[in-house]
Amino acid sequence: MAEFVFFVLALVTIVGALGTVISRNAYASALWMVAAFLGVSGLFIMLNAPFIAMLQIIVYAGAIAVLIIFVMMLMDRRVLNNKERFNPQYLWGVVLGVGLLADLSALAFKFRINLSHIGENLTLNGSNTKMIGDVLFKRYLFPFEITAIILLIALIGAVVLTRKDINT
Amino acid sequence: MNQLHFPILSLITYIPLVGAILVSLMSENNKKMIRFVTFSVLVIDFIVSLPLFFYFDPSTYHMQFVERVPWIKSMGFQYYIGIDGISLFLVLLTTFLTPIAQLSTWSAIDKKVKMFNIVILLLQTGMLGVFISLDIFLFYVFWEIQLIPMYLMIGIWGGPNRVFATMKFFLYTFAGSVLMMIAIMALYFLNHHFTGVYTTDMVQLMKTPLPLHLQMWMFIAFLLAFAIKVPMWPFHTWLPWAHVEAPTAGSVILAGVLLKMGTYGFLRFNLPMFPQMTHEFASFVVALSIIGIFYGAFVAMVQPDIKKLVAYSSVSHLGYSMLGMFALTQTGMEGSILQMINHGVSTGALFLTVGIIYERRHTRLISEYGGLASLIPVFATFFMIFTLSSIAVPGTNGFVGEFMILLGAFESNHIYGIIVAFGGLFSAVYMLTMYKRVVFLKVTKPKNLGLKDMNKREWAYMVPLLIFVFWIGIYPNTFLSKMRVSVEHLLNQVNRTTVNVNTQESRLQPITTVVVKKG
Amino acid sequence: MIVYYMIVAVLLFAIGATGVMIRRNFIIVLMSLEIMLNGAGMLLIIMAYYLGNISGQVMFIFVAAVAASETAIGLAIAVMMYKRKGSLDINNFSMLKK
Amino acid sequence: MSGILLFVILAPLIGFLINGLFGKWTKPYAGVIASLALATSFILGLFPIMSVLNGHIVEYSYFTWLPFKEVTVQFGLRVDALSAVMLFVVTFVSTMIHIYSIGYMHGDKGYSRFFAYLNLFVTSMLILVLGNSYLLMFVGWEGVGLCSYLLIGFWYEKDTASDAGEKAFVVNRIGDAGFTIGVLYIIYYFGSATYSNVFPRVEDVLSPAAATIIGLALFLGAVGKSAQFPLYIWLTDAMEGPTPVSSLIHAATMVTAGVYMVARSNAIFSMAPIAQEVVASVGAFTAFYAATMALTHKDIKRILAYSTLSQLGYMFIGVGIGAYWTGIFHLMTHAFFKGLLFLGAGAVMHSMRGLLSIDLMGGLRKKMPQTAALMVIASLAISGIPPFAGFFSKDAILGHALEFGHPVIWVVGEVTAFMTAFYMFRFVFTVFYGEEKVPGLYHELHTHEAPSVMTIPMWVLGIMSIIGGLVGLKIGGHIPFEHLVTQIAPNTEIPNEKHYSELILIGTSVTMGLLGILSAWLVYIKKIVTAKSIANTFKPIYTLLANTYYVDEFVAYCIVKPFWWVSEHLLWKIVDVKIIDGGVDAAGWLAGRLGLLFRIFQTGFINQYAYWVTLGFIILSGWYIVKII
Repeated sequence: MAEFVFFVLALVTIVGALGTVISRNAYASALWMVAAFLGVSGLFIMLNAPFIAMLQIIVYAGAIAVLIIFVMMLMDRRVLNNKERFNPQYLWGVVLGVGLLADLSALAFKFRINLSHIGENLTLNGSNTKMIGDVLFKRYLFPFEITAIILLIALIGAVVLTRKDINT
Repeated sequence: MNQLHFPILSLITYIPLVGAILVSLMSENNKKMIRFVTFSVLVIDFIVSLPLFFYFDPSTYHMQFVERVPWIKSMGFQYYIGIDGISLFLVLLTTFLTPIAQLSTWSAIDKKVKMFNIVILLLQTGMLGVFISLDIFLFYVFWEIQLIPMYLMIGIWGGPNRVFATMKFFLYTFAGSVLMMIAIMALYFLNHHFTGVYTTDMVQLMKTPLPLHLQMWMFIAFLLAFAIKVPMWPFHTWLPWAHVEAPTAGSVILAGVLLKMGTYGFLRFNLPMFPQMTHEFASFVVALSIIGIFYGAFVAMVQPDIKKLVAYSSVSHLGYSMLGMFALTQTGMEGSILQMINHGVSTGALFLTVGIIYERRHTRLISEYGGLASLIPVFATFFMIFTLSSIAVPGTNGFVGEFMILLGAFESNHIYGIIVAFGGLFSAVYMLTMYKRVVFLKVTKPKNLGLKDMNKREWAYMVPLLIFVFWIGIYPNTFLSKMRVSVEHLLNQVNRTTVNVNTQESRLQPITTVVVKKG
Repeated sequence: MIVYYMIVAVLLFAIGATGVMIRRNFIIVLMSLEIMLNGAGMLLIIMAYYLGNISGQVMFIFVAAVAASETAIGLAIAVMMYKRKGSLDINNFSMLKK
Repeated sequence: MSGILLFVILAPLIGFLINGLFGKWTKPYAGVIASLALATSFILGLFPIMSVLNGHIVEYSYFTWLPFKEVTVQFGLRVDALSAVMLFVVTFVSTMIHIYSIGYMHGDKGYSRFFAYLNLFVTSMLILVLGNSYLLMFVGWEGVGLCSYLLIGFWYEKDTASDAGEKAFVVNRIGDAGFTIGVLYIIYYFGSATYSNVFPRVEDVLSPAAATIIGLALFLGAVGKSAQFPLYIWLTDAMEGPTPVSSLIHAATMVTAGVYMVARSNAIFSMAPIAQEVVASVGAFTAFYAATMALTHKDIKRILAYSTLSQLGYMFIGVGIGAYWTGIFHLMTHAFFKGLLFLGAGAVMHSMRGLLSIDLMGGLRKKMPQTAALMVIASLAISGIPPFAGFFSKDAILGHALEFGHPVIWVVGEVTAFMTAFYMFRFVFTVFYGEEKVPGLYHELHTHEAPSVMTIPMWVLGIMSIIGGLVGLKIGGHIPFEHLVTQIAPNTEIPNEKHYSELILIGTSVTMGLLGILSAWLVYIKKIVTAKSIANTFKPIYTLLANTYYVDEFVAYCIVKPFWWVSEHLLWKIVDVKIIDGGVDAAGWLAGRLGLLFRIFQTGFINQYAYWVTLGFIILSGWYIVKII
């Protein structure tokens, strides 16, 4: 049974990813992206990471996808879906993509780790979120602060970039 | 050991720096005050440097007036400065020449005067730093510091195509110093590799024997770095450009002191640290310097521009100095050091004389002049004396230096002596031909008629040089006695036979004893 | 079993990369960039599960934060491109060319 | 005594400083100051000469000049037989010439400068002669060369004069290079340069081969300074300088420095027969060669210059064959009569307002009786007519040449003696006897006898050139200054037995002299066969001699010009500018070119940058997979 569920979810994510890349219409590709993110969150659940799955849905599928679609709404439809889809030598792009895929999958196959304690200590007295909270605010407090600053900077950057009076 | 128990060397080096700060605070428009303050700072610096000469103890070869302060402890860098017989006179030459060069610019430079004086003061600090630092890292730092003011001096106050000249000068010397940086780092790590301790103290590095193949590469690196600075024969093409475009003061300091850093570098790095290599490369360097002597003389003969002529003549003079040094004999070495001082005095003076007529006529072409003897006789006599000193006529300083080098070279190999004995002939040819075309003959150019003779200020900076020309010529003992023991020690270092250390087998095997023949 | 998961993550990454390389529209490029980032994040979680170490998941949070801020900046640039040139085609923006 | 000796040198030096530094103020009596300085030096000089005459050598060292490790060179003065003679000659003749030049240079713009240089010259000549080591001799050697450069180019407006000055200095420098090599060898072998510890140890230190090398090197220096065959070209041009200069420097003192040096290092030369042979034969050849050129020359001073060359040749014969004292003796007598000849020529020029060519002059004896008489005395002396000085010294040289087995040199010497007599009296007859060639020239130039300040020193020199010879007269079988002779060259014995009787020697040289005078008399006074006819009978030889074998042109075009061309076009323009400088600039150009190459990657299309990034990644991970895992 798990095999089958995994297969379905994997199929959903891959097709979603392909869809975002290939679809002619920008809105369609946005929706395909959301599908892909949902597929991935499903996979996360299978990997005993329910909190992260939820996070995935909220952050990726929710915030980012909505943000993108929101910005697309601002723009004129013709500009978004103009007919030229691919760059001039896009074939080179595909070849490099496939090459990258081959490389990484070779890495994946050759990869050896000891699977002795698989799936262990992912939960603290039963709850994955508690465990994450505990580790996050104990060992990784400093990176956490840094991430806060990164987000702040991104915020300011976005505001500054889109100010009206930049003399082009 | 520091006889005076007083950081005199640091004082001498940093007085000009303080002066520079002082001048920078003054306002740009009262030029006269700026010039006077700078001049007095430089003169004070000279006076402060005189005790070096009087308290110098000529009986020991150890470094004197030493100051040692750990700088970056972990890396082993120290602020370690001191002088011995070899660097004593180069320091004095610097403090003696710079005020004279500055005095000569009172009427020559009048745009951006404040900047110019600051540049001269910084240059002085840089130059002094090079001669006194005994820590190779500190040496390299000062070596770079003194490059920038010179670059500015030629670049800003220079002649028509000064940008090209100063760019060439800077990049050429900089390439050399990059080579030196690599060699210094190699030395630093190899020293650690053999003695297990990180140190950049020159005196210490002189003692560590290195395997031959490493010695060879480092010797070549230092050789190239200093050969560019000296300049030895194939690396000299930046010198005529730099001199032609540099202002008078720049030329004087460039010829008087900067070129000596190259030869000084040989005496501090190449000879003591890589003895076997020095012996192997001796004949190669001597060949190069002999070519330099004759090549410099031949090309100088046909130069239309006085400054270029004098520039090529310094290639020839320093060829003598290098010949004396690599003859590896006591007299040759002493002659080479004396020749450095002589070259500083006589070529510096020649550039000042050219500066005087350049200020009046704004041209350096020999064809423009003629018959100055009847117009400005006093100038002609000064010019004559300095020409004679650079031709090495007995009684002037040139002769003593050259004869010692000849004697040294002759002692090490008869053929060197015989070939170089004819060198003096060609130096006479180019100097006298130039002198004849500038000073003798009839006055053909109408513009020359209005020339005024030398004013008081020009007398002021010519007479000290004159005194030195005759002092070294007639009684050189004051100089030679001071440097004798240090040169003997240097020769012992060069001739010391270190047992060859091959490092193929165990790495940290202790170093076999170093046999140092007592001087 | 782990290999299949990793294959999925790698596939996601490769498809995202290809999308970045071949698509002309800047927004699509941004989206494929997100796909790539997500693929990388997924690998973290896979390893967390198979190595039995929670840090992977904690790392995913940071990756997500970075992804979000990166998209924000990307979109701001997209808005600027749209305002300046009225087109989102990245080939029009080659001012840095020789 | 040491103070007096030092002051002999310091007096002219002080004269030089006074005239040199305060020239403007001491202008009117610069001449007097200079002559006074010289007179004091001459008088003071007599004391050491006296002490040498009664037997002991005077030597003092004052301070260490060059304290090298191998050799410490002291500044010391030494008066022994040889330098006593030289001291006497130098001081006496230069005093006379100083007095003479007060009159001659009167009214010249550089009056004090002239006397300053003259005093400096005498100082360096004295250092050369009195110095107690080869190095001090070298100092004097170059100092003298420098002063001759200054004095030849005295009238620096004339470019021929400055060229001549420079030529003199450079050619002397060639000689000095040889001299330096000799001195270096001496220091190398003996570990010191002072005479007192070089000459005694010559036998045991030097091998004949080493002695020959040193001898030849020193002789190269002598050739440069005393203008022997290859390096004589500067002497004829040196006539550009004022006449007192020519008479002092280029007749009496400087040019004889070479002879002095060879005589001084007699110990070394006697060890090297080959070197002696070279010296003697070069001397003989120069004597003959110069005499031929003197036969045809028109300019007074040039004739005298060539005659100096040939007389120097004689001295080198004397020194070369080993009879050193004969060379020195001829040097002394030559200083007197050649100095007189030049002063006479100067007087003639002075009154003829600088006219030089002898064709324009004739019958001057009416206008300038004293000068004429003096010139006749000097010419008789130089031609070797018995009562005069020239006869004794020249006869001594030729006699010893025959004694020491150099018949060829003796023959050449005799022929040159004939030619000397001929060209001297050709000069005397054409200038002073016969009628005025250009009527009214004298009146128009109002030529008059030279002022007394010039004629007195000439008379003194005249007397000396008469009695000067008596020194060499054999009274009672031996020469008065016997010990002087033995001290000069201790190890050369004077051959008592004579292979050839006295008579033949004296006879041949005297007849040669008389024959020369007779033939000159016939050609120029009696005009039985005019000079013109002789000239065009041997047309080619005449033209060859007239322009001095085209040597000057040869040197100018075949040595100097190509030398300049090579260093200009080859060394400077090509090697320096193109190759070395070009190489450096090429490095700069190469960097530029490389920069252009890398610009191709900046296409501006963002996706291509993505391509490169991915490609890089693939290669890296590929390498990682293959290599590591």
